[in-house]
Amino acid sequence: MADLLTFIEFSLRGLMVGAVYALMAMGLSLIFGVMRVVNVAHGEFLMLGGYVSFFAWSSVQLNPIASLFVAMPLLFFLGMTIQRLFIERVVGKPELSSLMLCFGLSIILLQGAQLLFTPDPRGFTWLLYPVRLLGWNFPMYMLMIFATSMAIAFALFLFLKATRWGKAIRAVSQNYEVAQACGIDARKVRMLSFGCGAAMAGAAGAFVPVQFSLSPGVGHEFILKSFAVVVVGGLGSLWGAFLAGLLLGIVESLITFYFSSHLAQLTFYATIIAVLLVRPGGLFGSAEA
Amino acid sequence: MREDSPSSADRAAEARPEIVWERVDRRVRRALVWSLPLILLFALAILPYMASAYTVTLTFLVFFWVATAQSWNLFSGYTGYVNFGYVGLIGVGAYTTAILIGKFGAHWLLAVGAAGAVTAAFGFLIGIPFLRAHGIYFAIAMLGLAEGLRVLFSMDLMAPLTGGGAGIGFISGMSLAAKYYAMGLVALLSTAVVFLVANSRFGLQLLTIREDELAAQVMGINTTSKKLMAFTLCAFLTGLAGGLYAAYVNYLVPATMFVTAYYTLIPIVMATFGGLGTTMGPVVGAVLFTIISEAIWARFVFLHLVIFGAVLIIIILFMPQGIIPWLQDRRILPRTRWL
Amino acid sequence: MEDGAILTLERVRKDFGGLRAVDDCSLVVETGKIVGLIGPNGAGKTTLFQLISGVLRRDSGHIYFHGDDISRLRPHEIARRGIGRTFQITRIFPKMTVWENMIVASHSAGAEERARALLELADLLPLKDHYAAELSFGQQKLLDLMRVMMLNPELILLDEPAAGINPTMQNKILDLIHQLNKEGRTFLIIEHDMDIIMGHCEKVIALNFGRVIAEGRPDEVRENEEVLTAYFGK
Amino acid sequence: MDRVDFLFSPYGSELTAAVASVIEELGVPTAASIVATLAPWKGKNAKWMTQFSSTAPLYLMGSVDLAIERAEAKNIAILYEDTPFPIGVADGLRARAKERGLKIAMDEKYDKALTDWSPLVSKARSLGAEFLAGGGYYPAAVGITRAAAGIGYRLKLLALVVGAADPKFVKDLGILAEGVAGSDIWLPSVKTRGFVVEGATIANEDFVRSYKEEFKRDPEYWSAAGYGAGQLLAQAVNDSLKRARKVDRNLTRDFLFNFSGETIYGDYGVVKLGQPDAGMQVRKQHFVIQWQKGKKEVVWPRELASAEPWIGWPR
Repeated sequence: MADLLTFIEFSLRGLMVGAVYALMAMGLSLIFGVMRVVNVAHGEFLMLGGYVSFFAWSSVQLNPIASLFVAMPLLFFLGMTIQRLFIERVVGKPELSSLMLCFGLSIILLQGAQLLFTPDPRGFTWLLYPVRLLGWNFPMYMLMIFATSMAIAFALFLFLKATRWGKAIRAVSQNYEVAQACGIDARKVRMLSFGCGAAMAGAAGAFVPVQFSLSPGVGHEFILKSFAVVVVGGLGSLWGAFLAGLLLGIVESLITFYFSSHLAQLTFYATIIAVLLVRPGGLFGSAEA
Repeated sequence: MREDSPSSADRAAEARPEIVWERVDRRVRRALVWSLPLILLFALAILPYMASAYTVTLTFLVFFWVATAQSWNLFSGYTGYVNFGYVGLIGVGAYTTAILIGKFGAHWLLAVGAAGAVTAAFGFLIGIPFLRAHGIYFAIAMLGLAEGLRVLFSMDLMAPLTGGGAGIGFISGMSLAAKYYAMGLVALLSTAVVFLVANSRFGLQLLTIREDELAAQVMGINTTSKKLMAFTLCAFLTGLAGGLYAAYVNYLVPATMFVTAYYTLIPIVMATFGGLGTTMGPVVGAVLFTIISEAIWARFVFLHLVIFGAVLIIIILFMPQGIIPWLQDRRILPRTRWL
Repeated sequence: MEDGAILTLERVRKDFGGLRAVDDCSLVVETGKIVGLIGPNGAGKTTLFQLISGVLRRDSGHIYFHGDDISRLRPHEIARRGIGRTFQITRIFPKMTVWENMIVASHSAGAEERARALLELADLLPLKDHYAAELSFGQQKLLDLMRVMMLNPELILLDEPAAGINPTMQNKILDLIHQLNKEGRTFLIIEHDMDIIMGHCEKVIALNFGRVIAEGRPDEVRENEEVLTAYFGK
Repeated sequence: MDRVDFLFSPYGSELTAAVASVIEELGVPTAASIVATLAPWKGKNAKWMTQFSSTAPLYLMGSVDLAIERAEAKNIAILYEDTPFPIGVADGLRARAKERGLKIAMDEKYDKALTDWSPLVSKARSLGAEFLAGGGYYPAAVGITRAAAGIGYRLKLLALVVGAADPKFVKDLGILAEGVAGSDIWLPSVKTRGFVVEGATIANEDFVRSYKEEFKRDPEYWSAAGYGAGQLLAQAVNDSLKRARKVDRNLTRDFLFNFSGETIYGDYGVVKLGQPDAGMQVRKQHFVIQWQKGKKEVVWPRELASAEPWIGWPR
């Protein structure tokens, strides 16, 4: 019985960490779905979101949820600008171009952050006290982050489902030619979705200095985990990324607890490899979706 | 719908301007083609006797980057499959050397040779499943592989061999000159292999994979086996280079040996800058880049990698083909696979 | 299996998710003929080509080439057995020269003479050192056709060989097809242009919803009730 | 590197390990100022490079004594990052715990890519650990402290390298940092004498004073280590000048390997030339610090302590 309780406790804990993975991976998947670009620089968007949140806290004591209203728009516009200036030029080109372009962007953002923000790790403490929930202690900030992440994820689903632009994004990602024939400005849609994707990463990043530790290189670990998430969820599938993010959060937490953190990390990478070998299109979605 | 004019073929043939290189007198060209490499080789051969240890070490590193850029090019430049896990191959080679010398007291020649063989075998075994994944999926899988290797090499499971997270140190027993010549030979070998491949049917078959893999298949080309051959060859050369690099580092830690942003980035930038799918491009890229970054490194240590990233973006956006094909397109150099 | 059949399909089926693209399709292509494959958009013509050339795997049924079941072979194996194909959208190797495009498609001795002869035939020899990307659209189609010939195929599948090019180039391609047919090669051609079908094919197979709805001489098929319905509705 | 007569201060374990071979090959006398790993020396027969700083195993050893003698902890959970320096720290903890008969409840390393420490900290709690020690670099110190607070873990002592000694630690964690122990190799307040140069001793307080005048802030340990290594090398050069009237590489090197004494940074003394572990630091000591009311106090060893240790975390 105690074993089962522990199992549930760590599943819940993992679920909460997984919410951040889900946010980030959804952004990655959205970008891929619309323009077939794997944004290798996605981790750096997360990192930038983290610094926005950190500086908002250290300068004016803005809490991370409030700073989302700064981080998300900022990342949204940054994403749109980067899309317009760089990514747009390689849409439809061989994937070598977009992969290497994003790799270059990632290095510049990472090294630029080293110069601007120094490599020092940063963080701040917010709502760090245990709350009893269902008989277990959870840190308050974790509950808040989880709730906020869920709200953002569902807001994105709602946006895609119910608004005109959301529908346009879905149309372009489903069939680019048909969408264009229907009078949708695919270029604007690409800009918009890259912006949204970056904003999602920024939102996930806003929690990093509270939950983890923030440094310019933090994106690397998250991008690798996000790849595992989107591969399991099916590149391009938002629901897939959402569910797979939560799932992998749980798996990571359980393996870390029962076995070792090495094995947990290895699981992420092994998952990428295993899924690609069994189903090159991911578990839930297909490469076309 | 595009329209054809019947004479477009003739027109195109007429409109072809002369290639600058071919304007040079034939005898002069031949003399240059033969003498330049010989002079260069001679200069490099006597370098350890003439130059300072700093210059020799720097040239050793140029050799390492030539070898790695060339090996990356051999697979990714020709087939278009982006190998983002390249550092994994360097790591396997480096660790093989370190383990053989550090744990079994092997001679460095044996250890480096074994690094090539082990990495080739590793590349072959990994290639069978990994090369099933296409395009972006391959790139992602390789990125996962490199990171997975980092974790695997630090796990207790492997610790008796790799020393785990604490790393493995050893004394290679090589003098600086020995390292220099050995790496020089590996760089030369890599370039020679790419040269031979580029001028062979095998090279053309690899190019068809980059151009249009499906079309290549219906043209009767077994793209899977060609990719696997190229990948194994790339792994072999990388293993040799990585093995010798280990002798230079003398101490390997998974956390610093498997740094994607460094060991994968730099060969990619160098090869892309010089020209993917060319023979001389990676050499030109590696030499230029080491000189430039050494000049910059001295002044702006932190800008070093930023510049690598920026150059990568600039190449992709404005000169996606790289220097050598760019010169070829402008009819300055002849369009031959030799270059 | 009939005598003289180079290609036989037996109840071949292919589903995409819930959509049945090819539905228990059976047909025969006789050796030495030029056979036209017609049908409205989405009838499954191109999918059929994908299945025959091994680019896609059929879900059930059999494909025989010279009596051997080839439905489990991979594309390059099928190509080497003697089935060449082109794609609807020309797929040449753009950053390789015309000459390299030709040479790389050959797997036997004498490639160079063969390439030279074929390029001569298509008036492409002066362009042999150009990148394929530098060719005009029509020239690329010619190159595509000539490149297939480097395989020395007995059966050639052409997906709309005359689409999108001017009449001069069209005639050139059709002449080439006849010339190659005289050498004993069999053609299976997807084509929308009825005039071309009527004028150049000895046999026509009409598909709709992944099934053969009519086959026979061109004029017979043209008058066929089901074919008319498929094209024009009722 | 050819025109260099001697080197000091490569920073970080891996970097040092990487340049060690070059140094040995070129024969440049070097005092590696901040390297806590043993790898560049252990069994390497080093001939040119000595370790100026102390070694990783010494970092938290004192905290084991503190936990036993003052906190009366019955067991220890060792949790550390799987990279050379933290592994060394854990080796020291493990060895001292065994030596003093402290039960090891958990002994686990984690991957450097770990982002959430709570599963591991929870595991330590479920195993009933009263003293949690280890860590890695700064993120780990913060992460472990946060994870422990997040689950409401009560400990007799929490001792972490190296982040817990960083002044940012108390800024980032505030009240949670109170009572967290760490390890420090040097503080401005330490009363070391340094060398006698030209008849006058440049002691630690002199260094601290001139540093403050120059930079308007307290020096950090790495500045002191750099300065101390500089003192040592200066003395080595003086020694060479005195003996041979020129700067001689061999004489300078011999001094580095043979000298045993004090710099402003503290004791210095290495394994003698010719032995397998030559150049490895053997004299430098570490002490346990603890955050008390926002200030870093030395709490162990007793004779150097600036305050009484606080027992129990969180406060």
